[in-house]
Amino acid sequence: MAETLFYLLSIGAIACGAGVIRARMPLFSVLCLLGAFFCLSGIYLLAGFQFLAVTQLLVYAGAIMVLFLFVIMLLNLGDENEIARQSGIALSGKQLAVAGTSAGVFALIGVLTAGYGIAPVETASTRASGIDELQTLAVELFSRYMLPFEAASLLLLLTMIGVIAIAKRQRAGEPTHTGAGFPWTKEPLDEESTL
Amino acid sequence: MDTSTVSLANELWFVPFLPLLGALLCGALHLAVLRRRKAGGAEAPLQALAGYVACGAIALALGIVVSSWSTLLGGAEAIESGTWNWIDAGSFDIGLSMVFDRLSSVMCLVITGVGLLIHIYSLGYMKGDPGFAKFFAYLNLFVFAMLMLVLSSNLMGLFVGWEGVGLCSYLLIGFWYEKGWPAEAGQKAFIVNRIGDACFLLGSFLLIRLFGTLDLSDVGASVQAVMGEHPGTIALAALLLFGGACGKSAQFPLFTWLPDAMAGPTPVSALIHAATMVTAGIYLLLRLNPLYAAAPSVMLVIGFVGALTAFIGASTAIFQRDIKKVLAYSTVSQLGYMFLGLSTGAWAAALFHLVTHAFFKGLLFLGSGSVIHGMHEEQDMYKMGGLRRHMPRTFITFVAGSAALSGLPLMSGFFSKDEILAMAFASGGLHVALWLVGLAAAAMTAFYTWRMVALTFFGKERFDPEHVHPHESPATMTVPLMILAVFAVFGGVLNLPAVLPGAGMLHHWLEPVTKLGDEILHSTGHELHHLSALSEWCLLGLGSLIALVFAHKGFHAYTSGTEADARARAERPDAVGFLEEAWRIDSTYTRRIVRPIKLAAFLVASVVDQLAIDGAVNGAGSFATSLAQRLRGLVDGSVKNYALWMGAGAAALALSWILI
Amino acid sequence: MNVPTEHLLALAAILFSLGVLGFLTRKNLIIVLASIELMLNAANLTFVAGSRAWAAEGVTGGSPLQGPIFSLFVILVAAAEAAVGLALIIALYRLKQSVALDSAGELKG
Amino acid sequence: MSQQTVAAAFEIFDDAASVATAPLLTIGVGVLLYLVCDIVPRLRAARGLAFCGTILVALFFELRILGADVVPGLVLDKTFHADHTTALFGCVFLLGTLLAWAYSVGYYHASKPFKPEHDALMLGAPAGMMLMVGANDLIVFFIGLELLSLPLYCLAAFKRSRIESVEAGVKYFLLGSFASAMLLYGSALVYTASGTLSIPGLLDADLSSSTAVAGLALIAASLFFKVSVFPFHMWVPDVYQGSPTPVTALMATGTKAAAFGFLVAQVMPLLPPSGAPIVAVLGLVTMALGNLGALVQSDLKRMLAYSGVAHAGTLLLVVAGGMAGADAAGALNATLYYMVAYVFTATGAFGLLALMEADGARFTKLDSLRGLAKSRPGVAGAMALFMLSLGGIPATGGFLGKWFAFSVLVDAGMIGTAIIGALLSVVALGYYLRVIVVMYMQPASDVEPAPTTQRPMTAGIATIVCGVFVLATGLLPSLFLAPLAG
Repeated sequence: MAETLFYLLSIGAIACGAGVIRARMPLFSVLCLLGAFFCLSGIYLLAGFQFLAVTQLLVYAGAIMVLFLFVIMLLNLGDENEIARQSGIALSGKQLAVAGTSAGVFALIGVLTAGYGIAPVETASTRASGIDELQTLAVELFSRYMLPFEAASLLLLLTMIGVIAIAKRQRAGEPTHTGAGFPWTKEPLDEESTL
Repeated sequence: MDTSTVSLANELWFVPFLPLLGALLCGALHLAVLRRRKAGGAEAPLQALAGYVACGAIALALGIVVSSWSTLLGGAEAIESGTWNWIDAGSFDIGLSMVFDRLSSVMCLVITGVGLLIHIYSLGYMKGDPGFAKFFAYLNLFVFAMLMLVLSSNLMGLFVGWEGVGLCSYLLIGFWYEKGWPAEAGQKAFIVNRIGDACFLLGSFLLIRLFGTLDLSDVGASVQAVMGEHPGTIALAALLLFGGACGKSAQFPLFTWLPDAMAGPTPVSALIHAATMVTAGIYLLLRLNPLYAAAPSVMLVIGFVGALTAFIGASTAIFQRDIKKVLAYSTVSQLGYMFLGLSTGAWAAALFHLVTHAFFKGLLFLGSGSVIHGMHEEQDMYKMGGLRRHMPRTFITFVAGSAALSGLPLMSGFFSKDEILAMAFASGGLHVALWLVGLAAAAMTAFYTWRMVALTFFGKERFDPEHVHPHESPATMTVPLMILAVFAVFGGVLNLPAVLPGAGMLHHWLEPVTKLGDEILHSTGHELHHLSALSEWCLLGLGSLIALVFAHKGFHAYTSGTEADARARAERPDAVGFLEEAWRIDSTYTRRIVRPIKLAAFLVASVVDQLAIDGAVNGAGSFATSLAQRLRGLVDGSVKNYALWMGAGAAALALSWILI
Repeated sequence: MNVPTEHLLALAAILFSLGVLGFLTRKNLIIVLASIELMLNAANLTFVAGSRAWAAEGVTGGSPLQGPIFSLFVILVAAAEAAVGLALIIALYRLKQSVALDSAGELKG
Repeated sequence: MSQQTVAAAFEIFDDAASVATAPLLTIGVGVLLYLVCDIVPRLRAARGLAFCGTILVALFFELRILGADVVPGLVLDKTFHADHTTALFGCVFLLGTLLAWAYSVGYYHASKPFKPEHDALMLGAPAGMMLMVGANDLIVFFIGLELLSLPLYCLAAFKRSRIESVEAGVKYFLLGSFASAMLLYGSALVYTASGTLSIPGLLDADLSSSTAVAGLALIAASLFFKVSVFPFHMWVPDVYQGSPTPVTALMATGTKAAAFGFLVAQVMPLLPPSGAPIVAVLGLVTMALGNLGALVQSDLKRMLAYSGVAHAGTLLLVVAGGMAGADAAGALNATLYYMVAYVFTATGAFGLLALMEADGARFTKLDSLRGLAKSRPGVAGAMALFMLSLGGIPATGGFLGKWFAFSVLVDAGMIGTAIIGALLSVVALGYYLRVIVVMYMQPASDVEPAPTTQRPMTAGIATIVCGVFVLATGLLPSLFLAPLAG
């Protein structure tokens, strides 16, 4: 039963993954990504990683996806003309061949791992409560991995600051330089900020 | 080193650092000059002050050198200053001290002595130049670097000086950068030198690997211990270091920069490109004589390179029109002699020639500077002639220098060159062939030297008397000429041949330094052979004969003017052209090396283009630039392309590591 | 679940190469960003597979937990990366009115 | 259970751990303090003080480790380590950040309202770098890397009204995320093969299976991206040119040093020795591409970017030497020394460009330096010094760095590689000298008036500090090497 479910979820994940990279519209691509997240979450659950599965759903589906969708809406990327301009593949035949080969090699590396010979796992499912029990995870996070854990909080703080600084709406009067080439050769210098 | 014969003297640090201090002061004065010029004030007093500071610094350094030298005369083998622990990396330490031994004392005397004369000369020569103070700052900086080079107790400190003199040479060659080409000549000199320097560095790494130290005396002392085990590594290290020497001392195939270096002011040519910097390679080989003694095959290579360079240089000088070019190629040729001498194990003979060459070539360059000065910056000998009447003091001293260079009997150059040739002859085997080459070069030397004298000072006045009024130079310039002339004439007494009374002074003086090298040569059966008195007399006679005959030929053919050249050009245009362009080695580099590389680069680049890059990029200019221009296509601004390279690169890296 | 580790790894490899392919070929920045998320998820799946295998091998101690912990950190960083990426996309859109990748191609040579 | 957890946490965070992580904690607290200063209107004047104070306190803690006889070593259950090497790296990161910040004062015009955010992001960067070089666990390294990279992506795009800057940010972000994904996948493969993520554990594990080798290759590839080695270097010129110049200074020096630190200290011993020739070839190709690329640039920032690529190639040769069997400690010391010299040289060079941009000459073309020696002899002199150091002239740090690097190669017996590498570095001098020629030997350009406006004092001090360190690394190497030898 569980095995069948795993293979079904695998097929679903691969299909969704293909959808992500084949989609014409960004919106569709992001929805496919969501599907892939769900499938993977199911696989984590099957493999005995309950907490990870929940986090995957909460953070990815709950937070990251919303962010994506928000930006798509904000920039109005559903517009038909926009899609025509921005979708598609901007590569020549040679470049496509290189891209395909590289991706193929990465897949090959994964397949190579199939031959490395860890025995089929039969005992894992016997661990009733799963491998990533919340309590053991917490102990580990707050002892052995306290440093990256704390650093991660700093990381989130800095990211927040940075994102705000970059994405904040431009103030009226703030000069914009969109021209081709090097604008400073054509335009006068930036004046002092007109905050 | 045996402590009983070494005395400690921290004042040795002052020898290089006084010129450095002078350089800093002159630099500050230059800035002051610039400021005053902007303000419109009088700058001449500041400029003059810079000149005196520079000369004073060198004079003080000379004073210390002479007093230290007197200690050596008293019987000490070497004086060493306290050690500065420069690099302390646990397993690998480098402590730097100044060592004033038999070899470096001679070098220091030449550098500070000839250097002081050239500084004084420059006071007159550079008078009125807006960069007067800057010039002296560079000149002092050069002397600092050169003294570091010869006084350092280890190879690392030597290398600091080595690069320092290169840098100063670059700055001074490009001193008159407003003209455009001096800046380029400076760059060429620097970059060709850097090729040699890369070899030098690698050679020194090999020494670290062999001996675990770069201390020069330790290296020398431990050669004997390892020469049986790693003959290949020793030979490779010696060869790489010789590559460095080739760059600095302008030997084939890296000599092409020296003639171009004549773009600098003439005192620079005299000091750097004749008397001191270019001899750094000789000094290096002398200093490491045990290493070279242990690598006989490399010694032979050195002999070939030296003889070949001597021949190419001398033959090229024959048809030059530019008086400084004649001297430049002559310098290349004379340096070749020194290397030939080293290759026979005649250490003292090479040093002897180095010293006499510093006297007479310094003199000749300064003399030519005086001529150029008097002729309103004219360097073409075809537009001179008959100058002996206009500048008698320059004329007399120039003739003295020429006599020494061409090896007329009893002049300093006669003894030093003959000793090298005699040693080559005595070594037998392949060296006899090299001896013949050297003899031919000596004949050509006599020829072109006296051609130069005849064209410059004799015959009709070929300049336009309306516009050019030749005049004798001021005393600041002629007095150094006279002093140098005395040395050029009588310098031979330093190391007379064995058949004369008072012979081999320099040879005995140098013995403590070359002892190890001689021992190794002895143990490998390559020791110096001694000539019988009869054959020595014969060789001396042969040398005099050749010098006299060819000097006469050269002088006679050109006293009447430039017709001899015109005739030669008409009869053998190809041969003359070939010689004029220094055997076309420079252009061969362009044709044989640069162009095929360009072609290969083009092919490679177009293949790369086919693989991943759209649009060819226009490539032009020199090889590197055109290749670089093509490679610019790699970075075409498209993230996709960068990502493709990354993805493919990572995949290829993973695959290759798995498969290996 | 009684699935060999190899199958988990193979699934991860396929997802990773799909992500690489999307990243290398697509023009739309949003889709490129989505491809990156796909790659990160492939890495997570590999961690899970490894962790499960080592737990089954009877390896005790923290080692089988390192995989899922790394995965948690990856999810965290993925969220931060997505935020930064989307902010940059907004900034680019402001200047170029486009989210096509080739609208960023002024600097080259 | 919760008590047990707390006990475990206290047990693991012992005295050694507190000493080792003190600089990191200082930075964390400092960032918060800085933000508080920014929010409270009364404290705004103290923002600069908060920035410098944080760096200096962290520097004090690093120096304490550097000066101590007994170093903390491996702490926090072997996930992090602190010794003299990491402490020296830490000092360099902190000083480099401080210098970059000093040059950023007065640099921003249009984006000035966001300067506090800029400073906060910059202040966090050294924490990421220190985590990277001290990491003994791939998780710690990854978080450190991201802690450094994510703020830098934002900083690169910080002049958000200029397309060049945003483009730099987008490019850096996309390729950086790609590299992160490779790092993660690589780590996952290594973990699958060996069952551990800790470096000491990996050193004991058998890493010969193809899974492990592929994973290590991907980790190496992502590090090669960070240090900008062929074929992962192409973003460098674009991003360096487009980013705000003080950010470029930080990016060019700190990121590279941190990534090399981890690569040489932790990853290099894991890499398969048979891969050494490939790495050596990559290094040589990188040197060639970097030097040739720099040769034809007319933009100084771009030229310095390519020169940075060439320097990375030289250091990659050290990695190859280490893989081929050179003494690992020697390779690490060589890397460290090279990087110390490079950080101060390149920060100074980029900083001077930032200074001149801030002065009003808003471009970094080579021609805009013409006649600089006459108009601003101090700036020209400092720039000439930095160029000579980058070119590896003795008496500067650049020379000794090269010296140590090539001696590692010879030590590994890779003499052919060393010869080619040394010859390639000859080419480099061509373009460094060109800068000096332009400044000293060409008349001032008549198009652009000589920059004259405000000169922030901080920039002057920063330049002097850089210059002093460049000379100190060249003349007094023992100062830096002595703590490492013990």
